[in-house]
Amino acid sequence: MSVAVLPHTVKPHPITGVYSGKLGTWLFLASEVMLFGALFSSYVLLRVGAPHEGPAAWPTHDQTHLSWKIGGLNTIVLIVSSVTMVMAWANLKMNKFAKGKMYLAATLGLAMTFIIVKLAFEYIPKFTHEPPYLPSTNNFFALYFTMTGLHGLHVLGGVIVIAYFLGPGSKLWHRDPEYFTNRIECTGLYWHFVDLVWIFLFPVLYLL
Amino acid sequence: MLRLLRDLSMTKAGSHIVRRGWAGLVVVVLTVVCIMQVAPAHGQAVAPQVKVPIDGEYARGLGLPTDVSKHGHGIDWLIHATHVFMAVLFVGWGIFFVYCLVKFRQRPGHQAQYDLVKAKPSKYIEVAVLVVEIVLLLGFSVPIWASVKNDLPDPDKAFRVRVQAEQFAWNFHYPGADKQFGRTDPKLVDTAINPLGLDREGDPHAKDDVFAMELRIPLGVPVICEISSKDVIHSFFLPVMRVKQDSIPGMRIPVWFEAVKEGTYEVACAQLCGNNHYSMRAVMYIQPTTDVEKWLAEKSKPPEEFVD
Amino acid sequence: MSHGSNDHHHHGPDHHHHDHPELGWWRKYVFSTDHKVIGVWYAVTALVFLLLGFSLVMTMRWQLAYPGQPLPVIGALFSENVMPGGVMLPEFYNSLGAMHGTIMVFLGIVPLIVGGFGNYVMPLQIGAPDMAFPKINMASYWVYFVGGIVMLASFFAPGGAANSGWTSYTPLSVTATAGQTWWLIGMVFLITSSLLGSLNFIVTIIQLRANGLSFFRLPFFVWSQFVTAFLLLLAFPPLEAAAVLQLMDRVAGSSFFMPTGLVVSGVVQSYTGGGSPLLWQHLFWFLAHPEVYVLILPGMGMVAEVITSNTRKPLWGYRVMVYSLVFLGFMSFIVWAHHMFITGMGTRISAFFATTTMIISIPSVVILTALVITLYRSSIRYTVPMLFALAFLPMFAIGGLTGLPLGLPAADIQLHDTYYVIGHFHYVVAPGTIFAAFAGIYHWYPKVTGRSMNAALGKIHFWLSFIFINAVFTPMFFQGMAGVSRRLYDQTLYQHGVEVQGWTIMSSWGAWMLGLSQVPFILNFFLSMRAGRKVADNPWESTTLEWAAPSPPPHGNFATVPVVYRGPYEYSVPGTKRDFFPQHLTKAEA
Amino acid sequence: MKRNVVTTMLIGGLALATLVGPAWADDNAVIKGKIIFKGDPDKHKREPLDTTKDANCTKKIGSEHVIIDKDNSPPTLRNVMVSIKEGLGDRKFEAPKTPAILDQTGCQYSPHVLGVVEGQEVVIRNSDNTNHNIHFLPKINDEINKTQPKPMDDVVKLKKEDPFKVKCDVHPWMGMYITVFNHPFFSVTGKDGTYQIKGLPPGKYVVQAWHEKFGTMTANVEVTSGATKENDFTFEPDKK
Repeated sequence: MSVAVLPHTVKPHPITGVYSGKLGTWLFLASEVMLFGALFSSYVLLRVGAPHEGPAAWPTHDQTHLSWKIGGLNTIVLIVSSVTMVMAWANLKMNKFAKGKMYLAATLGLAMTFIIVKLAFEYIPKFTHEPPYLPSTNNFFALYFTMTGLHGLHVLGGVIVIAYFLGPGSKLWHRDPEYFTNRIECTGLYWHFVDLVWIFLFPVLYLL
Repeated sequence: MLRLLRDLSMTKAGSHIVRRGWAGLVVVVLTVVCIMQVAPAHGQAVAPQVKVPIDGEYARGLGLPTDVSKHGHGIDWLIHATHVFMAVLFVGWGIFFVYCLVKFRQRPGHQAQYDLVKAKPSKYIEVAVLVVEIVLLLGFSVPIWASVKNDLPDPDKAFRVRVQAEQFAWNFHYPGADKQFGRTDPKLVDTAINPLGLDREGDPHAKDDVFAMELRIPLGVPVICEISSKDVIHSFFLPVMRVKQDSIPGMRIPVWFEAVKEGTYEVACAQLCGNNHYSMRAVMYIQPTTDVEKWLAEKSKPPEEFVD
Repeated sequence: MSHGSNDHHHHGPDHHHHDHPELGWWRKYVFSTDHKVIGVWYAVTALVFLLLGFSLVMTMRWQLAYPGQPLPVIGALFSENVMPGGVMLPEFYNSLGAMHGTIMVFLGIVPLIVGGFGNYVMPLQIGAPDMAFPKINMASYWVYFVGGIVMLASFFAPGGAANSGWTSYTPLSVTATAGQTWWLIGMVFLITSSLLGSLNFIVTIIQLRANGLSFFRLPFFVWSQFVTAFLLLLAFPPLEAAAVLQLMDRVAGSSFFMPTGLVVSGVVQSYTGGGSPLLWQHLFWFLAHPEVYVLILPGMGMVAEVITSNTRKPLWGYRVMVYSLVFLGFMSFIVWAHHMFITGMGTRISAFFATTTMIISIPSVVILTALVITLYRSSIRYTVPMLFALAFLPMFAIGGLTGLPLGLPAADIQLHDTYYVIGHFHYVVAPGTIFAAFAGIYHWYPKVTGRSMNAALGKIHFWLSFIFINAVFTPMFFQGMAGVSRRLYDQTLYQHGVEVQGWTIMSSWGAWMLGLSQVPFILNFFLSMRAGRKVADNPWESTTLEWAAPSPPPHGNFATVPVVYRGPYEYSVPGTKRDFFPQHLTKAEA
Repeated sequence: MKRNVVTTMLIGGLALATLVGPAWADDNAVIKGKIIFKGDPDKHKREPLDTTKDANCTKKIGSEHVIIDKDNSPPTLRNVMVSIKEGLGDRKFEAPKTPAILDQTGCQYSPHVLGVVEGQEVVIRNSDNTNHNIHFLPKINDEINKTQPKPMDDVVKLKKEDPFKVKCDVHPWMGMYITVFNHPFFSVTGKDGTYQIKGLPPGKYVVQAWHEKFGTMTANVEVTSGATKENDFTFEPDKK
């Protein structure tokens, strides 16, 4: 019996103009928007409703113990990583596999840097501080750890994906370059989203 | 066995019964009626419980309990009107439905028609439904809601009670003669003698405040209940007063009503609040103002020493 | 996840070039990527969960009917900690209540009508060889399965399963026993599963429709799945966020939902405070109201399929119905706060949400009317699926209509959180959606197995279910009217509870009888696999594409990729020999 | 590491106890005395409790957190838990076979202060024809939050712990305290305000008196074999 090949997995659909993977990624990002959207609206609601004095009061800038410098550094790191991600995809599109891989590796490196900076200069000092700053300290820290933590997990997910495409995943290039390129494009979409979330998180948590 | 059943369903009688949609409906109605006849007979088969005798009827007409409030009739009217409207829709719709079931059943010489009917009426019906709903909403629901929830009476003229919910009891806090509620503090809470955490030493207003586990309200005087909670979300429900308000920790939400009939009624918790949610019941006494004041005066005296 | 969506491309096509018979048993049945196998897995698992959820409630009904009296026979099977001497304890009652809701909604109905029917029927109806992402499809099932296991395991957590109701209102749920943590973790799994599933559905419907199958030639069922998928995709993430926040409150001691100065059973709580209990309700109902439509829309879809096929007549007002469907889906995002009228809402906000609620009732009315008008001048074939589909109409009508007084804030004051609410939404999902699901099972069983289910057993099953399901839920309206609050372990503590206890008893007996009424179905379901009458590919003489595939369809579904020439419901077309005109046949072939 | 030391000590102690057991055979010394209240009793009046929430609670009951018996001279204090705090070394005592009973009758706990031995069975009894809820609020033991919808018994065993509160969530006024010891040498004062700790091995002891509102007092007492030592405690809560 003959089995039909699943259409539009590599080549875009004639009408919709996208291949399935891209559409799927966009839909996934839509749901992600709802996820972080809910968290941001919770942030607004809790901040507006916070009591004016007492331990539960919303901390002032110097009480938040967040340095905009470290946050800013991480912001730059992520933005650059987005650029390298695009470069990786563009090079693959132009059939420059080695160069594409190089940029991909750069993205991976930057993503790692982000995580390391986050842990070494922000999380760990807060936990070890006397008294420690924990989610139970007040709702600002609770939100800070929840939102950045969730974002951190997304970064980690990206790291795993990119690492996979640098390693075993890259075999696909030799079988079907367009495929591989598409998959890098989807990863890119996801990566830009993670970047974007941080660009919202940074001002909300560090500056406002 | 299965084949036997299959043949059974092919028999004339079998197929006759199962083909007729309406036959089934009759069966349903009859059965439901029968069970209804049987059921109430066991109505009182329950665990023994001593209770203060409660006034009022609870299963009349559509089933709404007695209404002893000034605003309640509006709510009752709305509920009844809505149900009449629903009944009209359902019956009218049902007649057409059953008519189709019978008239257009598959039978020799009967053919479905491909071209669809121009059913203008359906559009009119849908518009009508929307109109009626909007009328019910804007014409009746919203005004009632506004008067019940927003237009609070003048606190000085009203009888004020603070209702503090806790797992699993209603604590009623009366301001006493000075009409001022004393300060309360979670740290002062003593589950046995001071559930409210009243600061009797620190705050002069607290001196004459009354704590009780029953709700006593005057007849014909607007009553303001300020609903709050110690721990989780409860819901302050006076079935006969057509009053329901969630009690939410960290908030103090006022509701008001006016009793028009003396008697002894129930306070219920309508929101799941933990293991013994069901036992979170209090008694409400509606009495002439003088009696309530006498009771309050009695309660606000320093308690007699208890000797065993 | 994007990893996942890419991952598919990795193996996608070459995997499909494989010769399928080579696949080992595990890859073929357990870790199969075939949408049909996955669909069956989904359906069977969901049916088991439905049965379980129903048994939970049958146990509870004894305590409700005969409070404080030992449950005969079965009571002895439970541990002394939860049912000493066969008498159910309130804490166990609450666990059962919470888990009944959770299991029925998240583990039973949605997986059955979306995961099961959606997975199996939808790709066939659009003439696709499979889902767009077969691996994600498999993943979504197994994630759902794990979620289900976690939920079940929670019964053995210290203090029993979650007992704060399926709505898990804070702060109660935050201060509740360990079971609640399990519940939250289980929910995260279930949410992830439905996200994977829903985006897969949307992509499949957009990308993989057969040639000529334009959007307005899609069967109504596919449309319902399409809208449902969007609801799941966009409504579930906020609940996921909420679940994460509640986990933080429970595990990390944060105070998202904990206001300042809580005193629980005389103990001042250690929470910093400053949180908002209502935040949870907003996040929860923002999901849970669309969820209500997730529960009903696919049901409507299935009913539409069955009705058209058994009235031998095109669907009346197909386009209008589709528009209503989309409108419903959209509106369902802005009505959530009508679950919260009693939380102390001002006139303006309540009026706004009441208005949106009134507006959302119209499309439902439109769809119902259209379905009924389809019967007019038709030729009704009283097959078993048709009986269930027809029963769906009045039952859903009752469910919908009784929503009206609840949507009017003033009337809601009296009816909110009473049995009236229970009656209302159970009429929507139990004799509504579940009857639709039964219709679907009887309708598509021949496609899945190549054999038809026994009609006689089916009709017995239908009549008994129909009678007793009404006996269960009608009394609840009267109880609610009398002011009996929901979730009461023993309503006879209240005078108004005693007065309507008779109704409770009737409802309980109805529930147990309803349980018995499922025996013929279960027998029929399993016996027919072997003994059922062998049937042709298109036993109901229907027009939609799934009937063009062989029964049961092979991996890859269609021998030759079908091309579509006309709308989905071309029945009794004048000038054709037969009274149905399949979508994939040319005039010549017909 | 630390734990190991402790365990070895325990085991050693145990061995010792069994070895020299016979030498301790005459455990018959007694410590007894009064718990005297000095101050103004009227400052600590008992209040009648409002039990109207549950019509099944017909018994008239009063608050129990401070009960002073003025008729005794000097006035004595009820519900004081007197126990041996130190001086028993590593000696192990097995739990009594007879269970300790925590009764709920007339919507009131009896006793109001209960001492049990680690591992001893504690019977929680509902003697009222109404719904009670047992809510243990301990620090070391597991929290118990169980309902007794009708007359029935529950049995629990507890680990060593300082006094913790037990309350009923259905009848908020109901409260009592449980202390769990690893030895049987304790006594709770009653109407006469006296306590008596019998069957003590001879030795030097630190005796502790605990009251839920007035806190703890300790005294050093030495008893010789078979002797009876008097030792009174005087609580002066109002003296600042």
